[in-house]
Formats: sequence, structure tokens, C-alpha cells
Amino acid sequence: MIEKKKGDINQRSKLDLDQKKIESARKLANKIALKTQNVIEQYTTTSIERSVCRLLGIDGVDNYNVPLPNLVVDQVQRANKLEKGVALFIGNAMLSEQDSPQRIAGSISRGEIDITSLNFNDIDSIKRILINKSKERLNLIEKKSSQRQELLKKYGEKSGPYIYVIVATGNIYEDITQAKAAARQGADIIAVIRSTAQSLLDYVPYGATTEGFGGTFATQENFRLMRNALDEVSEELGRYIRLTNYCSGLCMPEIATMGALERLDVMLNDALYGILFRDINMKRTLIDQYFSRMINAYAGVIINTGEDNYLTTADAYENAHTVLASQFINEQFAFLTGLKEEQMGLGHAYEMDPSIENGFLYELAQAQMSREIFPKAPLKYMPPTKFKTGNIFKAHIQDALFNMITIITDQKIHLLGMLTEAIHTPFLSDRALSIENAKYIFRNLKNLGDEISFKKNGIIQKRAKEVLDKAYKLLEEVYSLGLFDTIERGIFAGISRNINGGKGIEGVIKKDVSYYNPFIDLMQKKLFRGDK
Amino acid sequence: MIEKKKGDINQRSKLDLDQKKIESARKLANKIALKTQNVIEQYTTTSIERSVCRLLGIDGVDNYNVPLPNLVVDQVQRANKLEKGVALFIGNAMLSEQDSPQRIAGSISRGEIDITSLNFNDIDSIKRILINKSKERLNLIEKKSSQRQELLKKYGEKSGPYIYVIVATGNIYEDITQAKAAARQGADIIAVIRSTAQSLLDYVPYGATTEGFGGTFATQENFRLMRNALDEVSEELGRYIRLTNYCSGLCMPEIATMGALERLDVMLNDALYGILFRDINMKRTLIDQYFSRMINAYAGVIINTGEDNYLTTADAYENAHTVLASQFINEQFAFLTGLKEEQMGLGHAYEMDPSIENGFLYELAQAQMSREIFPKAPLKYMPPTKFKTGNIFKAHIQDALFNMITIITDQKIHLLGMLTEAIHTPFLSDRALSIENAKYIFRNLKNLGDEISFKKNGIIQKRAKEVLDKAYKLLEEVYSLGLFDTIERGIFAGISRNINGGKGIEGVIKKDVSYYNPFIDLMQKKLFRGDK
Amino acid sequence: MTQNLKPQDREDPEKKLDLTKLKPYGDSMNDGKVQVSFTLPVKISLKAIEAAKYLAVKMGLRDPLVAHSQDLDNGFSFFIIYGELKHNIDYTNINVSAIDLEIMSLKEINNFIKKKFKRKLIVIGASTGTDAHTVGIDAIMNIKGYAGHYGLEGYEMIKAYNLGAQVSNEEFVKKAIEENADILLVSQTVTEKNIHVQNLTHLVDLLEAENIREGIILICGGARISNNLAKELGFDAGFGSGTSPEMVATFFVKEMDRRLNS
Amino acid sequence: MTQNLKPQDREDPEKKLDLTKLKPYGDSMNDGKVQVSFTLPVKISLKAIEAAKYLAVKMGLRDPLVAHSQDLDNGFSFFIIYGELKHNIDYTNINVSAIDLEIMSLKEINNFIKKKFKRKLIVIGASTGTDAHTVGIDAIMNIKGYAGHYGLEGYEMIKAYNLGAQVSNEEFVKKAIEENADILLVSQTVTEKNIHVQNLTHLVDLLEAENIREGIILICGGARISNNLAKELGFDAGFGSGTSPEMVATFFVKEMDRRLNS
Ligand code: B12
Ligand code: B12
Ligand SMILES: Cc1ncc(COP(=O)(O)O)c(C=O)c1O
Ligand SMILES: Cc1ncc(COP(=O)(O)O)c(C=O)c1O
Repeated sequence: MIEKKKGDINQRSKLDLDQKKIESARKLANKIALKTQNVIEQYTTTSIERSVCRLLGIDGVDNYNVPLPNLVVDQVQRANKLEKGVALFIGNAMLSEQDSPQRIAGSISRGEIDITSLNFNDIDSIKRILINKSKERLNLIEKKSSQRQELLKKYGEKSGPYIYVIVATGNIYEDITQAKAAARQGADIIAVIRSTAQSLLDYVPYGATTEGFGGTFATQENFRLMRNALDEVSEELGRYIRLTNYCSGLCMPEIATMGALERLDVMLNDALYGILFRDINMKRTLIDQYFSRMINAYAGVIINTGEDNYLTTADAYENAHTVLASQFINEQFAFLTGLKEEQMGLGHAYEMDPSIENGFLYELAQAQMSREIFPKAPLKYMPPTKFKTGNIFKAHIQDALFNMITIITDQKIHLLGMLTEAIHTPFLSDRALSIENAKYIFRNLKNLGDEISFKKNGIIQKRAKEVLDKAYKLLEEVYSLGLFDTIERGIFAGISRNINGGKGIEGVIKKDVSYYNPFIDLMQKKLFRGDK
Repeated sequence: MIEKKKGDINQRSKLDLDQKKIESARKLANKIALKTQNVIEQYTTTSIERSVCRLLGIDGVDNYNVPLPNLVVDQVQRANKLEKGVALFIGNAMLSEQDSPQRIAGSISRGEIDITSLNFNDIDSIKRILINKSKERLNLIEKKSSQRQELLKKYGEKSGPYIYVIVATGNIYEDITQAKAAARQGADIIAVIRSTAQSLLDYVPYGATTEGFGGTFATQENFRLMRNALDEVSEELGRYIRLTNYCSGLCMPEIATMGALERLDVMLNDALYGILFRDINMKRTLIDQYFSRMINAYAGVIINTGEDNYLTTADAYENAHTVLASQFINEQFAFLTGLKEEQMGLGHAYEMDPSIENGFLYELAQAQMSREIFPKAPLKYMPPTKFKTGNIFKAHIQDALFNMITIITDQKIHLLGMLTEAIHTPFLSDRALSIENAKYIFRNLKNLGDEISFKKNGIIQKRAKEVLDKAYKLLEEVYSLGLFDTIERGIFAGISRNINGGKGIEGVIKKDVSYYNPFIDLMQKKLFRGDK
Repeated sequence: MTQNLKPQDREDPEKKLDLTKLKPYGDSMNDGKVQVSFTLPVKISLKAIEAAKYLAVKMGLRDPLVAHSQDLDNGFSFFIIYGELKHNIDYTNINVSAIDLEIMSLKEINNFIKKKFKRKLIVIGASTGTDAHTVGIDAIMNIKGYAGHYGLEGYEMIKAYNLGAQVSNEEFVKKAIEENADILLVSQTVTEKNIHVQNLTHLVDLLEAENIREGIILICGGARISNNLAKELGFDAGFGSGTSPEMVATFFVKEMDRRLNS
Repeated sequence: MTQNLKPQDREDPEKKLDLTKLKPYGDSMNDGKVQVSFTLPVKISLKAIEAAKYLAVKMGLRDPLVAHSQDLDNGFSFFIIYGELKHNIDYTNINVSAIDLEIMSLKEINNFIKKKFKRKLIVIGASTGTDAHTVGIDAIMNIKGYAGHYGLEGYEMIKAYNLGAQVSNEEFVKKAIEENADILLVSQTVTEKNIHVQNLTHLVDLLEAENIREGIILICGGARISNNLAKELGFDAGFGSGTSPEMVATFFVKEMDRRLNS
């Protein structure tokens, strides 16, 4: 656990928060994370093993469009040997066949080889060949990461909030049109929303896709096409446009891998989302989350956590503290994988019922509090959604208030609200109007945050204190219950899930002592010790 | 001149303004007003005399639709005797004919009598009969005023800003439909906008009217119809709905009279508007303004001054100080007529170019400054207009920012902006959306003003100081030039007018020593000495 | 001088409300004022503005005013238009297959069920297909309900099963058969590319294939569902935004009564 | 599993931009998406919502969705509707009587006048009728100009008279005759009940009655003026929002040249 030094808080606290309480909360969260981490490290999952395949260079699909990583892992799982990890079998085959992982996978797909029934070579040779291959592949990822750094150096970093918009036409080519237009209009981050329920697919679709509902499939080719398009438009605008996708659901670590390879910049990555809103088994996704965060950390990707989602089913006024508590826990989980604070886009949302008197003050308190408690994190702030109606005029004002909070409290990743939120995924013009709204507010209120301070013990300060207190109590509860029990009790988002229920549990495998995954070691060394 | 006591400023100054400078500015403004007042009191105008007729009870039109007050005054003016005031001739005729002013006017309209060629009765008897009649008529006005007080007592006064909207269909019956709807939606004040260029008519139209352009004619019958309708809806809602009209242009004091008689609650009353934007002769309208403000004062009407208009032709950032200087002057002119601070709806406006960085901060500074300098005045705050375009979505946001300033700085008379400002006079739905916008912001940010304070010497405080300094300098200049010269030099709104140019100069008449106007005396006694 | 005008002038037939020729209203009766906005996939230019105006004319706007035009990107322009609609409709002739029942209270509904059916009604609800939105169906079914109204789980005389979200039509039908359901409640929120129409139609097909459609009261709901649409798709009723549990329950108990007792 | 799709799929003719059948664009080519809002003078009810939907259908919206309905007052309801427009237009066939000239600079304009006409041009401008809005005409004429562009008063080769606002057509024509004007500039801002159309038509009539219409270049402008409208009313050109002094001057010097020298 990394402790915050006083100096870290570069902004003088406007909320007069109890710094000791913050420190204790952080310590509690750290203990909660460690407790869970003990369980996590005992397991692997089918999706982690598939991403090991991908990391080793296996890609493509068979004639039935089944991805090769699935075929490889299936073979090992069918032989009941996944507890050792797929890597050992691939490494062994590489030695035996003197071939590449990709070509071995091709043989598997054609039914020409069973890698679980090959004679085992010397374990050290297997590990050596795997480590070499892994280093070579991790180098690719590092190159992508340096490329990002170079581009950022070339164009310069933007000060102030990043304007984040989504595209969701279902067709990657149409998405590109929309994304480029949005960038020209002023967007800094483009998120390609996934087709509904992709998170429930236990494989990643392949190739460029043009049919999706409420979003476009996340595929490696789609990632590549969009990143290219955004590189073009970045060049045109002299501004680096970031790309985002969803790294959640049953294929979490695979998507992290694809994103690392295709230079995605931001990834929505949160186990809780899948557990609560997709009924994915909690162990499965927490285990997956650990490995995927490590990949994100390694690739220099900013993660976005999903606390905002809680408030779509629970009341924002009553349950604000669950958001803060979850941010504390997510921060610790992230630290454990080697993520830096600068990569932690912890989530929160403007979801207060607009009919509440002084609602804006409570939102201001919450946002300012997140800012002060996580001063270095590029917080990801979600717009009003739940209380949007078909009244597009009112919705536009709701977004204006949200834009204000961001500029007053200096949020970093600012997901724009849309005036048509309650109607459809954004039209080209909706996005343009929203960007205009945000740019107008950001410019017009630019320095308001520096100019104002809050009344001692006023509504705003009191609210922040109250939320912090309640979050602290909740963390105590979570610590005593453990995270799994806490979720079972429906404490987050008012939704309860069973530890052995939900989708994907069949993909959770207890590791054997012989389990081997070359990437964990290599990445951890780099992330924690700075090894090259 | 009434000096502000420290205690008057019930809100602690957030701007740290130089209180001495404010006091000196007030003194200067007082001297400017007194200097002008000397000129004003030497003159009467055709419109003042026509309002004396109306005050004495003369109303109606002849067969050619010419109002009787015009016929009466014309007769006296044609005989070159208006310098004595119309009252003496009417009083004399009342004695000679033993008839009422209204019936005498009827005779004039039928060419049956020339009141300027009657034998003159004893001057004391004339004045006595005039004073009696005047008291009787002023009683009517007082009754209206008490009626307002009773209704306000019955329904209770609203705390927070009054939501003020306009209706402008051209048809009084359609206006009533719109006004009632607006009241039900949440409006507190209804202003019936006048048909374009009514301010240039040298008479007041008569009766209920259904044809107007960009507004509805101000007639006494229209006033009555609308006041009745609003009384109905006030009863229905249990909330007193105020009625506003324009008391400016060539018939300023007549409209003040009509408003007093029909219980209007608020009157737009500003000589500068006519001078600058209607090219009305400055002497004419300043003289008219004096008498009309006295009537408004007497009738308990809140006046709205027109400083906001300056910023429609001059730049709001550069010329903010002209607004403040004018507010100081208007305050002193108002005091001179007996108006109380609580009746002074001094004007200002949110008219900063939306593309200016930190524009919101400057608007905030200006509004807070007006509030602190005129703490008891129900300031009238005008919405963005000039920088509105046909982009109704952006316009709606511009209005939201404006609504925020009002709730943060506690403005009282809040004229709602419309999203269609650049397109047409408001539709029923435009008004509903604007009211929704304002109510949402007012509720959501209710106590924000109490919660925040401004950085010492920050952008906001500096801006307010700068504007006050410049206003002070301008007042010095105006004082040395005199108000008439100042206007000739185009210092307000960037528009220059000649002292002897413009419309209506032919209606300015130097008073004879024998000039007599019973109402001035009676009203002043009441207003300054509290006589019954 | 202005003419005097009397209230009678309001009787001008052009300015009177005529329900057989109902028109939009801006600030005067029958002025027909409407607002329109859209994007055209062409670069902004005077020609593009003219094109927008012509399209507005095709929509029936007289004298359209392009109040705003905005470049969205090379090749896309946005327009905001105001104009007077020449179309009108005969309001007296509009046929709403609206569920126009007197809504009963929780208590009345329970009593009605007791009296008429003498047993608990079995209700199964879900958000079907890939739809993960549960808030709508929860609002109708969960005991804590919505905006202060208890959901069906809180009704003594109703046995309610809320299957949650992402329930396949097959599972849903299976459960209906298992529990011998009287009423099925389906929630659909995602409607992009008419995915809900496909999904709802598929459910009706399945129920018909299983020969149980007749015996069941089949209801759908969601923010973009209307009763008309529901009926077109073969449902007994459809409920949109703002539906309360009482509204739905009133409908199905009355409908059940109609079927059984008439 | 999802199908693989290749860029060729974009060649689907339904999804291609066809300028002869131009349609509004929401988020996909030819989806026809438009937004509409209006008020109906009836009380809010399901029937009113249905009426709004029918009106939208009359406007050519397929599958209209009443996304929002709101009670404005007893007897008035407001609607926001989204739908797919079935209409399209042939963009290649649109005829803009646009003033499509290469805009010259102040210097070029002065030189052009010197070379072609060898004398100063006389320009008279005003906001006519009861219109009191001067900002528009000032933007074109005052030396300080607008958005950094000098007005016509700042042009060496132009003698400009700005009469201000509220100038009656009679006065305006009188001044034109007195000064022997080459170009007349009329600004109109207030357009309620088409008052500008009446006023502009009246001016043309007066000029014709005085027999000086032919010899003059007659131009109007204002936020709601288009070149098409101006031409219909008998003007030589009309300019809308965002006009700069150079745009107008370029037009009238070219037009003058055309008349004299061709
Ligand atoms: C909350 C929410 C979520 C939450 C859902 C949490 C949960 N457990 O339900 C989360 C964050 C998980 C989510 C995810 C997504 N969402 Co979502 N979401 C919303 C949001 C903000 C609010 C919906 C809501 O809860 N409304 C409140 C309830 C009470 O209202 P209601 O559903 O209309 O229900 C009422 C009536 O309709 C009726 N009713 C409803 N069902 C039934 C059933 C019966 C039988 C009856 C009688 C009545 C009835 O009664 C209810 C009470 O009155 C809307 C935007 C908005 N403001 O509407 C988007 C929205 C619905 N989501 C949308 C999308 C696209 C998604 C995603 C697909 C995005 C993506 N690609 O990742 C995902 C995935 C979900 C999926 N596959 O289905 C779109 C849908 C667009 C469309 N027209 O198809 C919307 C409109 C947002 C947008 N503009 O893009 N979402
Ligand atoms: C400023 C203003 C005023 C000021 C005017 C001050 C002045 N000296 O001009 C004041 C406060 C006095 C005023 C009063 C009124 N106004 Co006013 N006003 C406006 C406002 C806010 C801005 C107009 C403006 O200055 N635009 C900036 C200029 C530069 O733009 P422009 O005029 O379009 O000019 C450009 C082009 O159009 C073109 N152009 C213009 N003229 C010409 C001429 C030629 C020859 C050429 C080539 C080009 C050209 O070039 C210019 C530069 O690009 C608008 C709302 C808005 N935001 O548009 C309402 C608005 C125009 N006013 C309106 C109304 C109704 C009035 C009143 C009648 C209200 C009343 N009943 O009291 C009064 C009375 C005025 C009257 N009888 O004419 C309405 C008009 C509605 C309509 N469609 O008819 C508007 C739209 C507001 C509204 N929604 O109600 N107004
Ligand atoms: C972390 C996270 N993942 C995924 C999603 C969405 O989608 P799906 O489950 O449909 O892939 C969301 C939506 O808000 C999210 O917050
Ligand atoms: C004080 C005042 N009088 C009158 C008017 C308007 O109108 P008109 O001159 O057309 O009567 C305004 C407009 O803003 C005003 O501020």
C-alpha cells in the first residue's frame, strides 16, 4: 500500500476533511484487498489462459469462427490439465514441434495435434523458451506504450478535463466517421461502446464487424482500425486522441491483451460491473481483473473503474458512501497489480435526483471529495443518465451542471452526457451539441474553482464529512465480512449475488503447485522493481 | 439623498468593495441628478398634461379614435396656453359648467366648448375644486395599492427570485391564455410587451386590442383585462402574480397613470431607453420621467430601469461601468420623486460574449457588486440576448448560466431568457422550458450563494473593483459635463443624441409662473411627508 | 389610430380551436408552429441550407426558417428549423387503444382477485433476451416498488416471480409452463435497430408453438413501448414510461375477469 | 459466432451517400433521423400523444417515437418526437440563387471602383419602417464595423450615408433621390407577422412609382432575410446572418459593373 504524503495534496483542502480518517480508510481498504488477493492468487481462469495464448501470439479463428485461443484452452481443459496453466503445454509443444505458438494453435484447430498428450520436455527448457517468447511479445507491448509517450510528447498533453465521448453505431466504419467528427469537434477520448451483452460471450469475436446493437463488437481488428483512424485525426489536429474500450465481462484479460497490443489508452475495467449488472460469477471476474489490471499497468493504460454504475440502481444521495468505499478498495486492488496512481481513473457519477433541493451542492461535495482523496488519479466522472428523460432541453441543462462540477473540481476524464440519453445512443449532432456545451462551460468558468472556497461547516463541507464517515464505517463492515460476503449481502448497488452463482464459474480453476504463467513474473518484475 | 448605513448591507461583502468609494459615487450621482432636476422642474410636456387629464378622470376616444386627453391638451396647446398647465382650464371649466372633467372633455371632442376661452373664475376656487377632485382620484390609486398589499398579505410574499416572463402575441386575449399558462408553470411576473414602436406614438391607443407586432398595445382596457385574468389565476394558485408593462416612450406619464389606476405592479420606466434606442428628445423624456416616477412611487409600483439595454449595443466587458454609473444616477432620480429603495428595480444584464474565457466570473462579479451596492433594491436582471443565435440548445445553456448567477447572487426580478431569443417572441412551450430551466437551477443550487466566498484579490474581486473605479471616474465626468452633454457625447451605449434633436421636442413646454398641477403637490406631500 | 377590437373578434374561425382540424400551436391558435432539427451528410454551404429548407417543405412546413446551421465536420451539417405546419389532424377521430381503466388500489386489487378468482394469480416477469436493464421490471415487481408504489411482490393475492434480466425467451417460457403462470410480464429497454421487436415477436412465436399463448395474459413494457406497438406484436397490452404496478395489475385482473367471466 | 465483415460491406447501396436522394443522418447513412417538437392545444392524454404521433407521420416520419410529452397548462401539451424521415431530396438539383462571388478585400474593392467607375459610389442605408434595430445596418456601414471588418464608411471610394433606424420608406426614397444614390441598403430585423415583407414590398412600390428602381442596386439584409426571399420581393440581393461589409460591397460593385459594362 502506498501512503499519501501531505505534499501530495497539491490543492489545499477545501472541504476540511479529516486526513487521519482518510489514511485509516486507505489502510482498511488495503487489508480488504489483501484478504481477497489471497483467494485470487490461488486460481486461474479459462480467460486468463486464453490471454496467455494471445500474449504468446496466438490469434485468428477456425472455419467456424471459433477463436484459436479458445480451441487451445479447450483442449487443455478437456484433458483436465488447465490447473497447470496453458503456457507449459504450449512451451512444451514449441520445443517438441520446433514451431511457433500460432502455428501450433493452427494444428490444434485442424485436429492435427493434442498438446496435452505430448511427451514432456525438461521443465527448465520449457520455461526458458516461454520466457524468451514472452519477453519478445512484451517488447511489442512496450513499444506501443513508448509510441504513445512519443506522440504525447510530440503533441503535448492537454491541461484541463479530457472530453470523452462514445460512439456506438454497431458498425466500425460508421464509428470511425463519428469518432473523427467528434475529435474535430473537440473530443479528447473516444470510447467505442460494445454491442450489448458482449460481456457475456466467453470468447472474443474476430475481425472487422459491422453489425452490433447499441454498440460495436470489441475485436482486435476493430481496435486496430479505430486506433489508426484516431492516429490520422490526431496528426491532423495536432492533439493526441485517446481510445477506450470495455475490458470487463467474461473476456476481461483477453481484451486487456488486445488493447495492450493495439495501443488502446483507456480501459473500462471493473469486476463489480460484471458481478452486479451482468451476473458474472464474482470469483471468476475478480481473478480475471487481477491479471487484466496487470496487463493494463504494463501497457501504460489508464483504467476506469465502474463505481458510477452503482448509482444507476441505488440512490445517489443515500448511497454516495458506497462509491467512495469502492474507490478506496479499487485503488488498493490496482496498487497490488502494479498500477500507478496516474493510471487510476476511479469512477464516480453525477446521478442525484434533479428534484432534490441543493442537489448541486451535494454533487459538488462528492466530486471535490474524490478529488482531494485521490489527488493524482485521473478521476473518471460520469454524467447524469438515470434521471434523464425524453425532455432533451432539460437533459442539456442537466449536462451543463455536470460540466460545471467538473471544471470547478478539476476532474480529469469527463464523460460527456448527451441530451438524448433517454432515447438512443448518440447521433452525430447530439455529440456535437454536447461537446459545444462542455467547451462553453469549461471556457466560461475556467478559473471558478480557484476563486471560491466553501463555508466552514456549511452544507458542502458537512456533506463531504458525512459521506467519508459512512464510507469508513462501510469499509469496516466489508473488512469484517470480507468482500465476497459483502457482495452477497447486496451492499453495492442494492444488488446481491451468490459466491457460487452467476456466469462463468465453470471457467474458474484452482491452480496446481506446478501452475506456470510466464507473464505474471515478467510483468511484476518490471512493474514493481522497474526491471527492463 | 438617502445615505446607506453600514447595517443596510445585510450580507457581508464578498467582494471587499471600497465602501467609501461607493458613498462618494452616490454623492456624485446625487449632484448629477439635482443638476438635471433643476432643468426638469422648469418644464412640462404635452404628455404630462395629458396624464393630468387622465388623473382627473378623462378617458375615452372620439369618433376618429383620438383619445380625449389628447383633444383637451391640443385645445390648450393650440391656444398657446399649455405653459399654465391643463389643470387650471379644466378646473375653471368644472366651475363654470358645473360638470365633470370627463363630460367637459366630451364637449370638447364634439366641438361644443373651448375651455381656453371661458371666463376665469377665482383662482383659489379653481384650485380648491381641482384639489378635491384630485384627492378623490388619488384615493382610487391608493385603494388599488392597498388592494395589492392585502393580496400580498393573503397569499404571502415569495422568497427568492421572482420569475418574470413576457407575453407578446399582439392579441390581448391570446396574451391572457399565455399569461395564465405561464403563471401555472411557475411565473411570478407577467410582462405584456408592447407592439413595436408604440413608444413613438404620441397618444395611447384605446380599448382591447388584438393586432400588434412583436407585442400587444398598452391600453388601459388591456391592462384591466390582464390584471383581472392574473387575479383569477393568483386566486387559483394562491400566489400573487404581478403585472408589468412599459412606461417609456412619448406617453410615459400617461401609462404610469393608467398603470396606477389598474394596479399594475411593475413598470419599465427609463428615459435613457427612449433617448438612445428610440431617438426621443432627451429633455422631453427626462421631464416625463420625473412625473411618471412620482406616480409610480405613489401607486407602490416597482420601476425597472433600462441599463441592461446599453449592453445590446455596447460591449458588456468594456462598458460594464456605464451600467453601474447609470444605476447610481437612476437611484438618485428615483429618490427625488419619492420612490423607495424597495421600489427600485435597477437594471443590469448578462450580456458577456460567451466566447470570453472566464466570462461567467465577470458576470458573477458584476451581479454580486450590484447586489452589494444596492442591497435593498429589487434588482432587475436581464438575460443573455445579444449573443443568442438560432442554436436553441446552446441558448438554453446560456440561460442556465444566467439563472445560476441570479440564485448565487440573490437577484430579485429575474427576467427569463428564452431559447428562441434570436428567432421569435416566445412560444407557449419556450416559456415553459425556460421556467423549467430556472426552477431547476434555483432549486438545485438554492444555497450555493451562502456556501461560497471569493478569493481575496482574485479575478472576481478584482473585476468588481475595476468596474467600481471606472464607474466612479465616469460619474465624475458626467458631473462635470452634465447629463445632457454626456448623452450628446455617446457615453451610454455608444449612441449619441442631440439635446434639441429627436422625437417629441415639440411637446416640451416651459412652465409659466402660473403653472399649476395639483397632483405634484399632493403626491409629494404624501411621498415625502407621509401625509394622508 | 388603432382600431377598437371587441372580444367578438376572437370568433374569427381561423383563430378558433377546431378539433377536427387540430394544428400545432406556437403562440396563436392554428399558427401551426413546429421546430425541427436534423443533420445532412453534406458540407455546410448555402446550398446545404437550401436543401434543409426544401426537406422541411416536404415535411409540410410553410415558410420554413433555417434558424441555425452548423458545421459538424467536413461533410456533415446540422440545422434547426422553425416553420408553420400545413398538416392538421382530426382529433375527434383518433383511436387510442389506450388502457383506459379506472386504476384500482393495491387493496382493491387484492379484494378483486379474492372475490373473482378465489386464488392467487401467478405472475412471472423478466427482462428478456440480451437486455440487462432490470430497473423497469423491478419497478413493477419488487416489493420496494417505484416512486412509493409497492411492486407486485407486495400483493397478498399475487404470487410473483421476477427472473431478472438477460433471460432467454426459451427459459422464460419454460418457467411459465413450470409455474403454470397466469400472467407474463416482459420488459424491454434496448430498442436499437428494433432488437426489441425481434425479441418480443420471437416470444409470441414460442408461446404459440407451445400452445399456451391463449391461456396467458401477455404484457410487455419499457420506455419505448406503447400499447399500440404491443398489440401489433401480438401482446395483450403494452405499458410505457411512468407505469405503476397498480396500472398493470388493474389491467390484468380486469382482463382475466373478462376472459373468465364473460 | 459473429460473421466476419469486410470493408466491402460498406458498399451496400442502402448505406451509401446518394446525393440525388439525400436524407437526414442520425448515426448511419440514410437512416433519415429527425427531431421534431411542437405544442398541441389539447389537454395531455394518451390520445394527445397519439395525435402528436399521427401529425409526425403526416410530416413523413416513419415510426415516430414521442420521446417526451409534457403538460403545459390545462389544454396545451408539448411533445418531442424522433423518427425516420421518408422524404429525400435531389441535392444535385438544388438551385441556390446564392451570391457566390469570390469576396474581395477592402483594398480590392476600392481599386475596382476606381478602375471601373472612376468616381465614388453613393450608398444609403437604413433600418426602415418601425424597426428600431440598428446593430445590423451599423455592422455593415459604421466605420468601426463588425468583428474586425471596417464598415462601408471606411471605404475611400464609397460615400456612405447611414440614416439609422425607424426611417420611413418615404424619407428613405426622398434621401435616395436627393443624394442620387447608386446603392440602397435596407435592414429589417423584426419579422413578426411578416411585417418586414409588407415593409420591403412597400419600398419597392415607392421606388417604382418614382421611376428610380431601375437605376439603383437595391439590397436588403437581416437575420431572417435570405437571397431567395429578397429576389421574390423585387430586390437585387438579400443577406442574412454573418454578412460582412466586404460581402455586400463585392456584390454591388460587381453588379454595377455588370450593368454598366456589359
Ligand atoms: C440504468 C441504465 C443502465 C444500467 C442498467 C442497470 C440495471 N440493472 O437495470 C447499466 C449501466 C447496466 C446499463 C447498461 C447498458 N445500457 Co443502459 N441505460 C440505463 C438508463 C440510464 C436508465 C434506465 C432506467 O433504469 N430507467 C428507469 C426505469 C424505472 O424506467 P423504465 O425502464 O422505462 O421502466 C418503467 C416503464 O418503462 C415501465 N416498464 C418497464 N418495463 C416494464 C415491463 C412491464 C411488463 C410493464 C408493465 C412496465 C414496464 O414501468 C417502469 C416504471 O414506470 C437509460 C437511459 C435513460 N435515462 O433512460 C440507459 C439506456 C436504456 N441504456 C442503453 C444502452 C444502449 C445500454 C448498453 C447496451 C450500453 C452498452 N453497449 O454498453 C448497456 C448494456 C445493457 C444491455 N445489454 O441491456 C440505451 C438504450 C438505447 C436504445 N434505445 O436501445 C439507453 C437509452 C442509454 C442511451 N441513450 O444509450 N444501462
Ligand atoms: C439588440 C436587440 C434589440 C435592441 C436594439 C438596439 C439597436 N440599436 O439595434 C433593443 C433592446 C432596442 C431591442 C428592442 C426590441 N426588439 Co430586439 N433584439 C435585439 C437582439 C437581442 C439582437 C439583435 C442584434 O443586434 N444582432 C446583432 C446584429 C449584428 O445581427 P443582425 O441584425 O442579424 O445583422 C447581421 C446580418 O443580419 C446582416 N444585416 C443586417 N441588416 C443588414 C442590412 C443589409 C443591407 C445587409 C447587406 C446586411 C444586413 O449583417 C449583419 C452583420 O452580419 C435580438 C435577438 C437576437 N439575439 O438576435 C432581438 C430581436 C431582434 N428583437 C425583437 C423584438 C420583438 C424587439 C422589440 C420589438 C420588442 C418590443 N416589443 O419591445 C423591441 C423594439 C424594437 C423595434 N421596434 O424594432 C425580436 C424580433 C422577433 C421577430 N422575429 O420579429 C428579437 C429576435 C428578440 C425576440 N426573440 O423577441 N432589440
Ligand atoms: C465497467 C463496464 N464494463 C462494461 C460496460 C458495458 O457493457 P456490456 O456489459 O454490455 O459489455 C459498462 C457500462 O457501463 C461498464 O461500466
Ligand atoms: C425601458 C424600456 N421601454 C420600452 C422598451 C421596448 O419597447 P418599445 O420602444 O417598442 O415600446 C424596452 C425594451 O427593452 C425598455 O427597456
